[in-house]
Amino acid sequence: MNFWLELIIKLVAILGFVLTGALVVIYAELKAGSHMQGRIGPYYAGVRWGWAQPLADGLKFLQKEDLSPTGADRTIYGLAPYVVMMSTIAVFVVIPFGPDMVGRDLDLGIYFILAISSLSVLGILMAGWSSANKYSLMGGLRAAAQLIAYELPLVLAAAAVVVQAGTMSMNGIVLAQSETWFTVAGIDVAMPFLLKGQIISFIIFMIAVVAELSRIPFDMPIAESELTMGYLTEYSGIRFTMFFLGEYASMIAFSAIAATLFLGGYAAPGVPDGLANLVGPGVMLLKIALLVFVIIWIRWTWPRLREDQLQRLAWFWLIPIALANIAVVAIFKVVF
Amino acid sequence: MTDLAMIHRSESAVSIELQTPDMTLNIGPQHPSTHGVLRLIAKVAGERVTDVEPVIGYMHRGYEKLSEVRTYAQITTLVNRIDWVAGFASEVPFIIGVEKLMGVEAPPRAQYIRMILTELARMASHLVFMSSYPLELGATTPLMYALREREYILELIEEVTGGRFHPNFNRVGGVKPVYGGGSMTKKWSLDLPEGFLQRARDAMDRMEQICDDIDTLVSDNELIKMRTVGIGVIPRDKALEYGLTGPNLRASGVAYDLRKVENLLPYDEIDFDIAVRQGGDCYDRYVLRIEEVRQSSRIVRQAVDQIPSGPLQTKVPRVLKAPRGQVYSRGENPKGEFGYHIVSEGARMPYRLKIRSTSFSNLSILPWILQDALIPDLVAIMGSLDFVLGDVDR
Amino acid sequence: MSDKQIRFPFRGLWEGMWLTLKTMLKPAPVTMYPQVQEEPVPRARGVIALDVEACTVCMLCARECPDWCIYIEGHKEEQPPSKPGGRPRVRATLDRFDIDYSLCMYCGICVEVCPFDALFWTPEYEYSEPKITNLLHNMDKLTYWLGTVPDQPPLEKS
Amino acid sequence: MSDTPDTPTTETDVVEAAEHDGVETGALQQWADALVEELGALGSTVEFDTVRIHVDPARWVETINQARKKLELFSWLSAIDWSKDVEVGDPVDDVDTLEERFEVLCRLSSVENADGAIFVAVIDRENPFIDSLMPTIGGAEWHEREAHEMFGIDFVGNTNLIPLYLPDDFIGNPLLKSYPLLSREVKPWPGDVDVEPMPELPEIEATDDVESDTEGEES
Repeated sequence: MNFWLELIIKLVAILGFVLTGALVVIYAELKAGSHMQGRIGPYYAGVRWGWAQPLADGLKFLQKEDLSPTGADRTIYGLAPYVVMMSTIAVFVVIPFGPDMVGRDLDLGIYFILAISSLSVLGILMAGWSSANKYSLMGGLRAAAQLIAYELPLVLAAAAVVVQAGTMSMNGIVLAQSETWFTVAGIDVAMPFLLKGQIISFIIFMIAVVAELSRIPFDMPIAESELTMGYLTEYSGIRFTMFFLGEYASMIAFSAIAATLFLGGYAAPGVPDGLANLVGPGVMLLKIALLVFVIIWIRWTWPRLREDQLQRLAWFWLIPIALANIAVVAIFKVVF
Repeated sequence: MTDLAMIHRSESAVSIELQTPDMTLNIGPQHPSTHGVLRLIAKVAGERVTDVEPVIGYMHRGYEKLSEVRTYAQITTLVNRIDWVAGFASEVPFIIGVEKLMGVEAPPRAQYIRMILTELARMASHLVFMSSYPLELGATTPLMYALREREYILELIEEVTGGRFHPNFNRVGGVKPVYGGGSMTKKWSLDLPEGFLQRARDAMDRMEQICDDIDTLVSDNELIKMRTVGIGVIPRDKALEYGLTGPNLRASGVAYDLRKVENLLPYDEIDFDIAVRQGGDCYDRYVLRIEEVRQSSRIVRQAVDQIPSGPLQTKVPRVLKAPRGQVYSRGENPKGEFGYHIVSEGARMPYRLKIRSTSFSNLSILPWILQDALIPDLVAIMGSLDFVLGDVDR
Repeated sequence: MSDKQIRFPFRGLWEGMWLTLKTMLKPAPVTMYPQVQEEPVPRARGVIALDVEACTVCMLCARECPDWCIYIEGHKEEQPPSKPGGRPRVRATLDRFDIDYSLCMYCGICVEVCPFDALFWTPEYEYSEPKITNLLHNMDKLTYWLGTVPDQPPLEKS
Repeated sequence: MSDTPDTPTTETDVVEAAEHDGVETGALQQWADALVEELGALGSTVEFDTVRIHVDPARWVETINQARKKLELFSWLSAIDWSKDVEVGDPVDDVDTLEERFEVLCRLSSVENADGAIFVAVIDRENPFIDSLMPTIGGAEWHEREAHEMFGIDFVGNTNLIPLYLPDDFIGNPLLKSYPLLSREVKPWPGDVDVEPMPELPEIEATDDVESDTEGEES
């Protein structure tokens, strides 16, 4: 296939998936959240169940005046949302939705993901600094401290999986999970890493993901009741939309990574190899939806931690446990 | 606490070294966690508040001045707007003060109706607290649960008085007995509507259920405990010095409840406990209010069962002129001691009315208690004091 | 309440999540307002209705109003004597009866003091206006509300 | 508190202050007298279950601090303006003999029982000042600031006497009796309008006329 044609197709597919996916997740959050609170949520937009509410919101944001404060550093202020958005979209390049349905199957897939996703810290710091608002600045600093602190457990938890899988390629990790682990009564049983002793890594990874996403219980950077909206305080209109979409897109992205690392990715039991490319995306989406729902569920149930408690959790608990976990996994890998 | 103190010491050492000036952070008057229009001018060193100056008065309506040009009947409509989440509870002390001046006493049925409605107002107020406090700590869902249940309480109040927030149902010598003053409307009694007592019992079931739910969702939550236990401790002597009353005082280990102390309403015929906790921190103030809702529902259940029959109002003159004298009348508002010092010069209007509003005193401890708090704790402490800006500013 | 018994670690977190999940699966207790209208209680102080026939322009309501939001003007008319040969009687007639609902505190003192059954509460509530001046209800509007005055509901037997 | 709640009273009568239950008031009076003696105060007034202890303004802080050993809860602090020049509301009955003064009031109450007293210090209206309670009772700061801006009373020793409720550039002391209530000045009283009398008929007092006429109609 023509290189450029392939590139354009993949680009459009990824962009389309990210944007529609983000809208769907926004709708899911609106609906699930309101039902958890005993409300109905969006109801009028679209004809039924308010399905068009995210679209309507998007349109509303587009029409809104794009304000920037007098003291703001305009260039950086304008650039920040796109940096965040870009780092999120770039993650999707290496996430496999089927044996061949992947933007580019890099050998260093998971490494690339962890590297590129931490770029969003830069965008958030830019936003916090350039807004010329004390709340934004404090939000930005909190975000920087938090994201850096939780980058470590995230990487370490992923490293444990990499050690077990023996590869950094995302596709390779999926394949490692669809290998036969043991055979019972003539049936080959394949297990995802979650059930192959990586439960601790999974929990650490998910905690770190929620922290990376700045969602409750780790939403101190935007802590509405403390810092009004943190680094988002001054943003409005299309730029706010970018942050907003970025947040939900990265929710999908991190859920996709977690699904790939721990839940077996696009692989499902009983699917013949020939159909893997066809069924794979559906299986993957289901797994993503499950994780996204858990993240939404937590957000509508739990309160927020405090900044110092969050740091203490990361440095005193998650990182030592993750390191010990890697050691244990490595020992098992060598021994068995 | 020791960890925090340690962090603080190291932080201040750093700031001396680097000569970083403190930042002035203006919180409010439009801020999500200041409950309206409270403004705090905070000096912050990083996340730590070194000094805070509350600015109030954005909602000052001058009720003390307005009362001087209004008759006693007209003032009743003002006083339930001071603490609007528990309007009925602030009406009662005022009207009893005027009754004391005039030497009349409400008939037993009116007193029981007052007591039931006061307790309903207390529950409504505490439900607002139970909903808004977790919100300040970041949990959004208890808000909806508690406000949903509050609707049943407000409906009960509205059913009897005609107003959800501003009942204006107390009259000198009892409660509002009839619909109007005309020959026809005079016959329309405003006694409890049919089925009210049963609906009150049903609502009490719901109250106990929501207390359990909020316990499950909030009080037992480890994150909430991490955020509130040991935070914002008010010792007993400081609480008394700053005039803290109500749940805020009782959380500091002082079993002082005007329902037991003053005999404005027939609380002595009811069996209930004063909720007291010893810690004086945010968590105790929070949990104590849930316990108070349970006690209130006990009171309502008993009052509904043993409400006597009889008239709603004693005979009082049509033109209310209180004799000369000064009376201080206070009652247990959901937030604490709510008092009125009425100075009467024998006219239809008081010469001076001093309103001792609860939240004003409760909030005056803010500069003391917020010293060296972290910004997230600032929000947690402020919310745990449970103030209403209308009550602060009057 | 924190109970004394040994608790499973983080039990509070999971119990809370279980509660929100249960709530999510239950139908939401919501009244869909514009389509479904909630019935206000009969005593609700929604809006004040005026019976022009009963009003005698005695000004009591305007004088007792704490907010001074009732404006009344009237004049006197001579009426034929009720008995032939009797003295011609004078009857006061309303020219203007306005209630400014942007000032009104909904305290109901005017209804209470009216000695001639001319003012009534009705539980109607849908009269918000985009312009504040339109909240001044004149005699026609106040008379219109008269049709919505509910009957006295039955009382609790005591 | 009334001894005879069901005694019918005529509608226009002003009810006189009912006689208090002799025993109860007596006990309260005794308690107040004991407190006066203990604190060395000037005297006491007990009416309507309310105890007022009159305090020498020079010994204001000393007395309050001494009383706080027994009555621990600082409840509130405010003032009353006794003035001949009354712009709002009704003036006092005997305006001519009224001694113009400020009364500074401070209420303390016990947290064990219902005991409580209002401490009253009379200060000069022309040059109002009194010692501040702020150094010993932190909670007095806001109350004193309020009294300062509302009455113009100077609290000597309060280091933070800036306006609490009012804007910084506000002129005047709103709770003084001589301070007009603007909302009542700018608008005429709607109740002032009388129904115009019929030109042919002799002038009669308007309101009475209306009432008596309609009552005649009813019968």
